[in-house]
Amino acid sequence: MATVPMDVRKVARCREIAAEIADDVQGYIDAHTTVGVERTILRAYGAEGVDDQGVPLVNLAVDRYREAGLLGRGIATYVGRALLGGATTLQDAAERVAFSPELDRGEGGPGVDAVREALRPHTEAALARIDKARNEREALKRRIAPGPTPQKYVIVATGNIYDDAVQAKAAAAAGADIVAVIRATAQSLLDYVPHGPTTEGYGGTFATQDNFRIIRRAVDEASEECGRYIQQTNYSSGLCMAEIAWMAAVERLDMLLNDAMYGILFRDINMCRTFVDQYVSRRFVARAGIVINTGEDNYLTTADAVEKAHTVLSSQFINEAFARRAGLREGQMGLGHAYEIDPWLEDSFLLEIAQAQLVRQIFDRHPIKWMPPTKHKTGDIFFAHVHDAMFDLVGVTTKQSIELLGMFSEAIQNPLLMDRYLALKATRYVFGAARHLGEEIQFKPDGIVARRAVQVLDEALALLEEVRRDTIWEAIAHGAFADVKRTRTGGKGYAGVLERDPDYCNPLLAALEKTS
Amino acid sequence: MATVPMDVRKVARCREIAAEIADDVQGYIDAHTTVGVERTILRAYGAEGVDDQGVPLVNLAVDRYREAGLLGRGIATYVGRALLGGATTLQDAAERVAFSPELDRGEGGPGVDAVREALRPHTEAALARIDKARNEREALKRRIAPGPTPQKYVIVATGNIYDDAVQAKAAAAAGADIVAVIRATAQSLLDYVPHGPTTEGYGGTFATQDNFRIIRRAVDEASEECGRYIQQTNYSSGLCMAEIAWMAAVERLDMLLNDAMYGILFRDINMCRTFVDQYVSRRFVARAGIVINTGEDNYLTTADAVEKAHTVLSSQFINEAFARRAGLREGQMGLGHAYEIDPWLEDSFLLEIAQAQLVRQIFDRHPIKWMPPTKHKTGDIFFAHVHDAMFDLVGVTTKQSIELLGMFSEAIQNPLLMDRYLALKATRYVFGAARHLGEEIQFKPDGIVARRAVQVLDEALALLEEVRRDTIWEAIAHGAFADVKRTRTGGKGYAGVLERDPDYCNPLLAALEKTS
Amino acid sequence: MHPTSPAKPLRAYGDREGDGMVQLSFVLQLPPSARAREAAKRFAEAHGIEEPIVATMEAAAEGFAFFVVYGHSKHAVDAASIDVPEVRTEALSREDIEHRIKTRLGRKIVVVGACTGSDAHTVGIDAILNYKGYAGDKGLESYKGFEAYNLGAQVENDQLAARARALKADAILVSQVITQRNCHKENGRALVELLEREGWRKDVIVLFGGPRVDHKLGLELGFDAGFGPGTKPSDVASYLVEQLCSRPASVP
Amino acid sequence: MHPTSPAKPLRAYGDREGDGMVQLSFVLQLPPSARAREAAKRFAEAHGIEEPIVATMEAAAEGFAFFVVYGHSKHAVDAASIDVPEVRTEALSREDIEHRIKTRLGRKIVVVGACTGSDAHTVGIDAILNYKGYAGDKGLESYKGFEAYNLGAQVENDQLAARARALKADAILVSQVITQRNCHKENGRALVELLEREGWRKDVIVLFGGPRVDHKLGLELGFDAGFGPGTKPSDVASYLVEQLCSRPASVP
Ligand code: B12
Ligand code: B12
Ligand SMILES: Cc1ncc(COP(=O)(O)O)c(C=O)c1O
Ligand SMILES: Cc1ncc(COP(=O)(O)O)c(C=O)c1O
Repeated sequence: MATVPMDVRKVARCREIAAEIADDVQGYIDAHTTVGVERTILRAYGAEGVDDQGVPLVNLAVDRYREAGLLGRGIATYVGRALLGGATTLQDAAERVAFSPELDRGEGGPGVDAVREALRPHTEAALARIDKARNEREALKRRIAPGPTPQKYVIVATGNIYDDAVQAKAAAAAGADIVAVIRATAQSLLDYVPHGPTTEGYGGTFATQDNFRIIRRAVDEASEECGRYIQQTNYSSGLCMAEIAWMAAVERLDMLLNDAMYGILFRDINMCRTFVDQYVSRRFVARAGIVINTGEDNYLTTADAVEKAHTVLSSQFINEAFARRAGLREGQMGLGHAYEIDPWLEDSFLLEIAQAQLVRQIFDRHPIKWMPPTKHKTGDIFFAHVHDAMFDLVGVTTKQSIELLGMFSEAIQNPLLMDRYLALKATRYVFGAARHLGEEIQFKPDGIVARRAVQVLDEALALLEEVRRDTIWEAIAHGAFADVKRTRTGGKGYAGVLERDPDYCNPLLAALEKTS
Repeated sequence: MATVPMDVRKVARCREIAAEIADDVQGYIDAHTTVGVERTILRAYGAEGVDDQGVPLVNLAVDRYREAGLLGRGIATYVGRALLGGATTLQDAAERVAFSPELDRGEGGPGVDAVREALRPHTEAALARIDKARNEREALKRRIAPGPTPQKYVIVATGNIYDDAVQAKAAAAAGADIVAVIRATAQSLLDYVPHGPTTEGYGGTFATQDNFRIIRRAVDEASEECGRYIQQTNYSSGLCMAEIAWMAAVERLDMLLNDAMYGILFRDINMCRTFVDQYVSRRFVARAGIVINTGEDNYLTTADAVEKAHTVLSSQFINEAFARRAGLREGQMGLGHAYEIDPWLEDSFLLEIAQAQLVRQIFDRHPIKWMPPTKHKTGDIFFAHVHDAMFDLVGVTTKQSIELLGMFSEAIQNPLLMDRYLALKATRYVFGAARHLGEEIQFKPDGIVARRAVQVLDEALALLEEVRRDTIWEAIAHGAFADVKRTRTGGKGYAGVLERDPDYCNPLLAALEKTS
Repeated sequence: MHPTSPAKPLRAYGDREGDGMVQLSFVLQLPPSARAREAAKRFAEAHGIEEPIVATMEAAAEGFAFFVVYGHSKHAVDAASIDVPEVRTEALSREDIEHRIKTRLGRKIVVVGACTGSDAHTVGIDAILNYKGYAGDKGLESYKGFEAYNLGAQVENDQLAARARALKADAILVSQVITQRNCHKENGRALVELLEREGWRKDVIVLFGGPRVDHKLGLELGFDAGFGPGTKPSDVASYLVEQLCSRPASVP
Repeated sequence: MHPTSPAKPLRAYGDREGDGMVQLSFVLQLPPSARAREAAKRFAEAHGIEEPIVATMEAAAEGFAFFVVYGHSKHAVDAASIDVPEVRTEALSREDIEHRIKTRLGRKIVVVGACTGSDAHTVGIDAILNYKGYAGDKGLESYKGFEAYNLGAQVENDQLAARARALKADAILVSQVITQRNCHKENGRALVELLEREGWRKDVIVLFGGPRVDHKLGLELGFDAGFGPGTKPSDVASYLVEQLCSRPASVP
């Protein structure tokens, strides 16, 4: 087996430190909520609909109470009180919260216990809805087995959900195991989730609940036709990461791009906001049995992949620690990393192998997500295709779990039908032709690969120690990850973060927290 | 180091058997000559020119004596006698041989010793001409060092020598180390060498002495411009293999495709003819310091590359034995093999590595020639490019010496400028990115790669034993190589084979034979 | 051929129906520069490619730039109206083939094949004729109902014709792999003309095959059929059976 | 521009001058068949590609065939007559740049840059502005003569304009990487219009950059210059110095 030296004590040490880093943040998370979290709870209880401007009911309700300075007690408080106050259904209660002439200032009337009691059947129904989707997935996967690992993950992104459905099926027919619909460029900064099936979007197609359903249907058909369970994924990221997580849970998505820090670093979303949102999103993800894909691959697009390789590893430990605190099992943690070293660097292939294998060994029970070269891609599609093939070879040799296929048109446009077909074909070749290469070879004990693996782990440990010393809030402010600096109160969406009142009420979240 | 198990006793045994196989043939060779050999001798003495039909003087002279049944004494006999009979120069003598009103029946007049004596200065001049070119090459290579191995070999083939020169320089600028001008489809069956610079040819450009010179000049310029010695190669193959070898020797080509059996198997040239011709061609090659490239790669285009891998290895032992008998040093023996396994076969990449590494280890002092996939190429140029990249990776990992770059347009046409550029670029990437991969890895002692290597050597040994038992004449008749069957007296050019007279005279060949 | 299907002009399909996306790559004899990039753009536009993106411009050699261009082709083809001759062969099983030859022809079908001219590529004709066959499908030699003669490569047309005549061949199979400057077409046409000159063209089925061959080309050159890449021996066997064994064998 | 060079129409160069060889690949919404192959051929011909060879036809998905076609393009471009604006920057050394700013301008050049709209790609603008720079060439921040403000990504045009005005910027640097449906052009043009509306367009140098940008596009959209792939910070510095420090600094 092609293993690299790995000092298990150092790994354990990294985990301990990451745990301390996450615990520090967890204290903050447990004392706060956000507009996104509260909207998610409303949605999960079944509230739906938009007003004539297209503003979702959940936004109207939550914004109303936030503006009134009342959201610290949790939107559930007001929904429960509306139910107790005579609302016939949960939807009715939500509408009263949003539109009732009088604001419920929460003074007098039923207390927290009564509210919880009133919500109990709805809380159970909300959980049941998630569980139903999960059970369906599991049953389907028992009937139609997924393809072997590395699983081939491709992206569709026409902007039009109906075209996306065509492309998704085409991709499955050409050999894809996982289909992602890329989101429109602007979506992650929207503080609401668009509604309905959408047919326009720059750089991708909006993530909406209807769109999830449309792709789910197409991909289920493809599973039947191909005799291989095809997985669907999307992004639980941005200002609505928790809402999208819930939508994905009930629409039976299989995976989600979901990272504890991506929004902070790459979308300039406020840290406090992101930390709280990621936690709640992951509570839903955990319950739904969805596999997350973290975004450490992105670090290597802004920072150098050789110099900053260890930042990926440190961040994976932190993402793991956060995920654990949200109840995710290791089998759900698709930690991300990438093949982003300058291809013209001598022995770059060896360095890539070292990192890929190290990550594989450290996170041996995790469905690792392996990302292709992007940054060094140019418009030379022929060269790019070869570059991707070498990436494929590392993927199969080091036994990555989920492999996002490189696209030779990466530097030009979202992939065309032809690009995906050719990527799938080339990958099928490399995976087959080198199927057992990983079992066949060993690395020289003190060679380039081995030394590199040792170095990256050492550096990751050192960085984790620094981050713990400074706290992650400060570390991010100093540019510890991705060469990007963000401040604690800067960035988008900070206004949507609220301290929880002492009588904060969120029975659904509490139920999810009990699960783990 | 990525080595495969190799039983040195078996290898030694293979060499012994191959020696016996070659010795058997060498007996035949030493007792025969051919029209091609005799023309070569005339050329080497400096005879040149064509008649008004374009028929070379050397053909006129040799054919005249062959038709008269007098060639068994060697054309040198008549040239020497013409000199002694008053010819003022060697050219004059050759012209007399070709055109003198009276045929010299060799009766009476000066005997063999006198002839040899008369030819001595010419023999020395012929050798000096070859040595001069060799010395020039060596001086040039000392001044301008060649690139590192695997050396990147590309083909140009416009049909027009002047365009070829442009392409050759372009290829060098794009990173090529070795440039081959592919010959026109029909040339190897021509029983004469065309004359002058040529501008028309199907599938390639004729190999003529002027064409050699034109490319040499272009490639020398490229060497200066690129600061890297660029090597030139062509084919010493077909009915004129010996003549071309001589032309290449004096025009300072660096390499030649030259195989003991290719013409038999792939051009249906008579065996007797080929065996004699290859020997003499290699005597010139040996003296000239040219590196030959043998053609075992071709076997895998007609036979299956998995089932018949061992035939390549057996044939390499035989080619080596023949080459040794012609005075070639191991450093001149570029034994050929190829990446021709069906890419869709599981673990095909492992089988390719096994064979490549085995050949590399067995022929460890030989400049092994590594040929790209061709047979399984289709018109999908994108896939083909990836297929070639995997081949490149095996090349650099197993440290092949000379690597002919795969072309993604292989199934379509002779390579275009763009195809070569892209091949060179991709290869540069793979060679650099995996520069030290071979030093880094080891193969599992009893794994797929190791077992395959053992199997191929075992099968090669068994085949060699069979060939020895049957003699190579019979073995070829049964289809031992390339799944092609040829009979001893069948095929083209048999009429050009002659038994040597007891007083056969060939002082130049004798001098070449003394060298080793 | 499909008279009912409406004429629907097809554009290239990149990501959405009708977007016309195509990829064009080429070399121009210009060093890379802003001017060369513009030249590449205009070159693409001349082909009817709209909004071309010059994805890359690289120095492929001194004085030569290599380009990859993407853009929206404005062209469309009306696929429904295209009438392409296709070899109409019902794929028969080995048993069917043997059975029909036996019962309807009552003797072996004699075929003579070669790769002609200076072309030395035997793999294709071997795949059709020799026992081993192609992709698991055994060659004509493997059928009891066929008598197959494979003359190999580099066979001149007159030799092939003479041999076929001597053997009273039912069919002549010509393979052409080298296609440089259309030499395959010339070689193919020359054989048909030779047979015509010799006056027995219509007494024999003549098949043309190779990687750049299709049925249409075969017909154009005067053959009875053309076979391209991926042809299986059983396709050829089925075709010949259909042509030669259409009626039950006339009782001798 | 090169009035002396004769107009020589350039064809694509495959293997020989004038052969016109190009490679075209595309997908048609047709399953592979003889008809589809013919459709691909005609599609290629519609582009002016003669003697097209359909090198491959593969099922890229149900009902979709992928094609690679080679052929001889009949089109030519007259490269000599193409007049492309190029940024005329004499590449200055770091010393020269610093020296000229000091001696001729006598104060720092203030630049404000951002990646605008919903575009979150900072790498390009960072490469130009930040200390680290690009491919070993340090960014404007590293010069004593520059005062560089990098507002990062997802910056709205009005924010950028306001900030630049507040800082009395000499130059505004706009990066646009997302180009889907030409949103980069819209975003770029909108900024220029905003500056015009605000009445200070001519008081500031406005530069446009990104992977799909060239000088020509920059000018078209109303910028002073456009910079494309591979731009180095020193190119931008040289350009700005040339624009702002053409005369010795007026003594205050
Ligand atoms: C194998 C091969 C060789 C072998 C041939 C061995 C042999 N005994 O056949 C060797 C190494 C000897 C060789 C040599 C050369 N080759 Co070569 N060779 C190839 C290669 C790699 C594969 C061809 C092949 O075997 N295909 C597999 C068979 C099964 O496919 P096929 O022929 O298409 O046959 C199928 C169908 O077309 C059909 N079919 C074919 N014939 C017929 C006939 C009938 C009647 C029917 C019904 C069906 C049928 O059925 C078959 C099964 O499906 C191709 C590149 C490629 N990947 O295609 C180059 C290629 C054909 N060769 C080429 C060239 C130029 C040469 C040389 C001239 C190069 C040189 N100058 O040295 C030499 C000289 C040979 C000569 N004079 O012909 C060029 C031809 C360029 C062109 N388009 O004209 C190619 C395309 C490579 C290239 N890009 O340069 N070659
Ligand atoms: C890195 C990257 C990212 C990173 C960005 C990190 C960051 N903070 O910048 C991350 C991972 C976050 C990302 C996300 C996305 N990306 Co992105 N990304 C890339 C990638 C791989 C490289 C871009 C890059 O950094 N190039 C290197 C820099 C140095 O080059 P450059 O920008 O061209 O800059 C140079 C010159 O152009 C010039 N220059 C640039 N700006 C300026 C300005 C001035 C004034 C001057 C003088 C010069 C100048 O100088 C620079 C140095 O020479 C490209 C693909 C590729 N290989 O090009 C895709 C790509 C740009 N991304 C794309 C997309 C669609 C997205 C997403 C929208 C995908 C999604 N739906 O999730 C998201 C969302 C981001 C958003 N809203 O913008 C598409 C854009 C398609 C298109 N043509 O519109 C691309 C082409 C990939 C693809 N094929 O899909 N991406
Ligand atoms: C975790 C995560 N979220 C989101 C994205 C990108 O999408 P957006 O910026 O639209 O949220 C990525 C990009 O790879 C990612 O890794
Ligand atoms: C030794 C040798 N000679 C010649 C050739 C091909 O050229 P030709 O058939 O024109 O002699 C090859 C082909 O690879 C070869 O290996």
